[in-house]
Amino acid sequence: MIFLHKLLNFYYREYKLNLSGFQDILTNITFFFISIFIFIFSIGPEKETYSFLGVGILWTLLLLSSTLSLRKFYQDDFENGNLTLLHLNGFSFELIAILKTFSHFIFVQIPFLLSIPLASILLNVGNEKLYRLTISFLLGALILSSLGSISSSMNLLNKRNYLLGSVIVMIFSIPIIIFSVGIININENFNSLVGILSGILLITFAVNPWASGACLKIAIQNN
Amino acid sequence: MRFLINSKRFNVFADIIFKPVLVLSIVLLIVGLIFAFFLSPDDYQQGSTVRIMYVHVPSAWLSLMTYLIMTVYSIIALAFRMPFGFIVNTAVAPIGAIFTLVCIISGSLWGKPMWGTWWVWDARLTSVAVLFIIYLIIIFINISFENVRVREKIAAIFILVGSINLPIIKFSVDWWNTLHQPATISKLSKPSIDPSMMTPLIIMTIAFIFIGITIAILRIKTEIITRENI
Amino acid sequence: MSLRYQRLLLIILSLILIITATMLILYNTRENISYFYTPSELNYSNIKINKLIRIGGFVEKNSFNKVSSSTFNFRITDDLNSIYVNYTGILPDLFREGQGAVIEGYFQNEKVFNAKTVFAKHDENYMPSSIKSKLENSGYWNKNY
Amino acid sequence: MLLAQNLTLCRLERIIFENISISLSSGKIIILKGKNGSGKTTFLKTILNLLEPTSGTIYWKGKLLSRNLYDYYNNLTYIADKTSSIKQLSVYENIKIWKKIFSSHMNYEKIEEILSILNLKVFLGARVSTLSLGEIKKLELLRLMIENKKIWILDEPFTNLDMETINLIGQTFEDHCKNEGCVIFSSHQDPLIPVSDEVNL
Repeated sequence: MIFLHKLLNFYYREYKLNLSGFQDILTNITFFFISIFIFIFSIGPEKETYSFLGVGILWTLLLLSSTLSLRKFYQDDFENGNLTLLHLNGFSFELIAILKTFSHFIFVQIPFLLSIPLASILLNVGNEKLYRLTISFLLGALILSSLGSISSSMNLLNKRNYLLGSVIVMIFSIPIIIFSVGIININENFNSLVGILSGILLITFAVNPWASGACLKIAIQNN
Repeated sequence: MRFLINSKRFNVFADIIFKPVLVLSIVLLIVGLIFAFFLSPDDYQQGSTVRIMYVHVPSAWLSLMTYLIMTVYSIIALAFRMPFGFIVNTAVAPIGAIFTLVCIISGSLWGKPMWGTWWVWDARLTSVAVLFIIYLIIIFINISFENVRVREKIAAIFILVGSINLPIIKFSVDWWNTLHQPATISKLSKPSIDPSMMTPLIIMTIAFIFIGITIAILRIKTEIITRENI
Repeated sequence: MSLRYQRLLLIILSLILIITATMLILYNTRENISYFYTPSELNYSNIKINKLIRIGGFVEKNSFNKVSSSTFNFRITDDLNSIYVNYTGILPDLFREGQGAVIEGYFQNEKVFNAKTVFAKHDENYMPSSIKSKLENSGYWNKNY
Repeated sequence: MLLAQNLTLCRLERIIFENISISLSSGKIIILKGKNGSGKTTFLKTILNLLEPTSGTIYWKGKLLSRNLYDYYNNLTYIADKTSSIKQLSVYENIKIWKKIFSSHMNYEKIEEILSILNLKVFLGARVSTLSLGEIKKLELLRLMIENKKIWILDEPFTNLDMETINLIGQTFEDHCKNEGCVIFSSHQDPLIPVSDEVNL
């Protein structure tokens, strides 16, 4: 019970942190929308093109803008020593990774999820596709959060080449893109593609705490 | 077999075998190329173009093998704290990247006349492209961290995470419909290649392995020396 | 909950997750990442007109017609069903009757497929052309050599 | 309670510290002395089990530290040389967060009392980023009271602090020791507070 209480209090802290940094998330969403405008202006306002391309564009931009928020993932807490503090408070590094992943999902990805309907109106994505897009993004966002956790924990001590984190996320997100966009565009069999996506999700969930936990440990040891 | 996990013993062993390996790799490469270009017959379908296979297939195998070696060494290095594993990983990653690149380039040279296209995004080709980028990222990790002890561990963890790609590459042609043909040589069945074409393929593969070992020995030795001087 | 207990729990959880995930993926990927559809698969699902798809199969024996120097039509088959294909352009070297091919294009209507690109698909068998002619002469030639 | 024997730590073939033994039992205050870069922080991290010593063993309550880590962590407060307060939040919010994540039962009257002793009460609603370095450090030291654990491990607690506060903290250390607590802290200069043991690095 005490432990459960501890977990809840961890999320209280995350909530306070993200609330104070909410302008970052808003900037992120603004970036997302501005990129949509740029797409529309550069390709031309033809509606038919977007009903064909829209889902792909949406996914690419979601991926790109969510990699922008990766720097927030562990870096702040690492630099002011809060990760060490949490560990000394009885959280294993693996547990910290899991908690942080869900916190990133709740406080960064969910706002994105809420902005999808508006974005899909702008890009003329139909209602039926919107439903599928939302489900696939819900799963995909969880995967992206896990990947983000892995890559940003790898990058904690990387002072020179921060873009590497985004590259790592993007290379591993290729299967998600294949399946998520596949869900909407190519295949009729929605259920089995959701099955594959959730399979990938479970694998990243299983890998994430170990990989991120090890990286966090290395970072804290060598800081 | 201690030389496989201990840098001092490796140095001793490498000094002994380096020259024979070098000579052997050059000889095998020459013999293999002679076989591939002059002695092996034309394919019944592909004619002379099939000779690209003698470069393409060995480099593809070696790109996978290199990654497999790196995975094994990452596990050894992380679990049993053997720094030699990190040295091997750092040294071998560019070799794997080069083999993958050779595989991709020779593959597209083969694909253009046979399939009618340089490149398609089917499961096999995509996963090999991903493998190449993974190799690049490993190299990037190895050059962009300041602390050696950090970057080698991070690279090892990344290698382990990236090893998910290996079975995908291997089995993509069996699991899914691809433009790429299924594996010619597999353990379970008799190889569907004629002995006269199998011989140069095997010679070329062994030659590639020896070339890889030669470069690896050189790179590992330099890596050991660099680390001693930090 | 002690640190060791946390880890133990996590190990068990990860194993369960990985097993479930492999089952989910293996169960679902059987037909989903296909680069192409076979003619039979297309007959079962409804054919979408004016949608870019790829069809893979063999070029049916005695179906190849050369309409002009760069316009061809042929049928693509998987021994059960076949589809009529129109193509304008250059054919790859390996393209011939009985040979595997993947074509990319649109359905003009339910029966006619307009190919935009034709890829030849070769199989995993390699053998010298001299041996092949010998085998054919002696009647031992079959595809599954 | 905490017993470290012959701790040695090497990094990149360089010896950071060698053969250091400490024994920390209730009522003791240990000061780690050493110049800049002599490995004080590294030593504290080793004691916290964040780093593994190259040789030597640490025991907690008679058991190996790594076997008894959770209990150990439940009994210690670590104040790093960095400040862990969140800059963009107010002092009050920071205190609230600490109270929550450390499951502290300390009531707010008591906290306000301590804050007024530390001259921090006026800043309760202010953002941490507007505070001076010394004030941030004092706020950080407030965590000692909030966490209310037995062992206090402090890394350079007296930087940026005035004499008055240092004496106040020395007083707090003594009070803590009377309540069967113990303190280990590092300092590069002599803080002029009573200590029971001295370790030179």
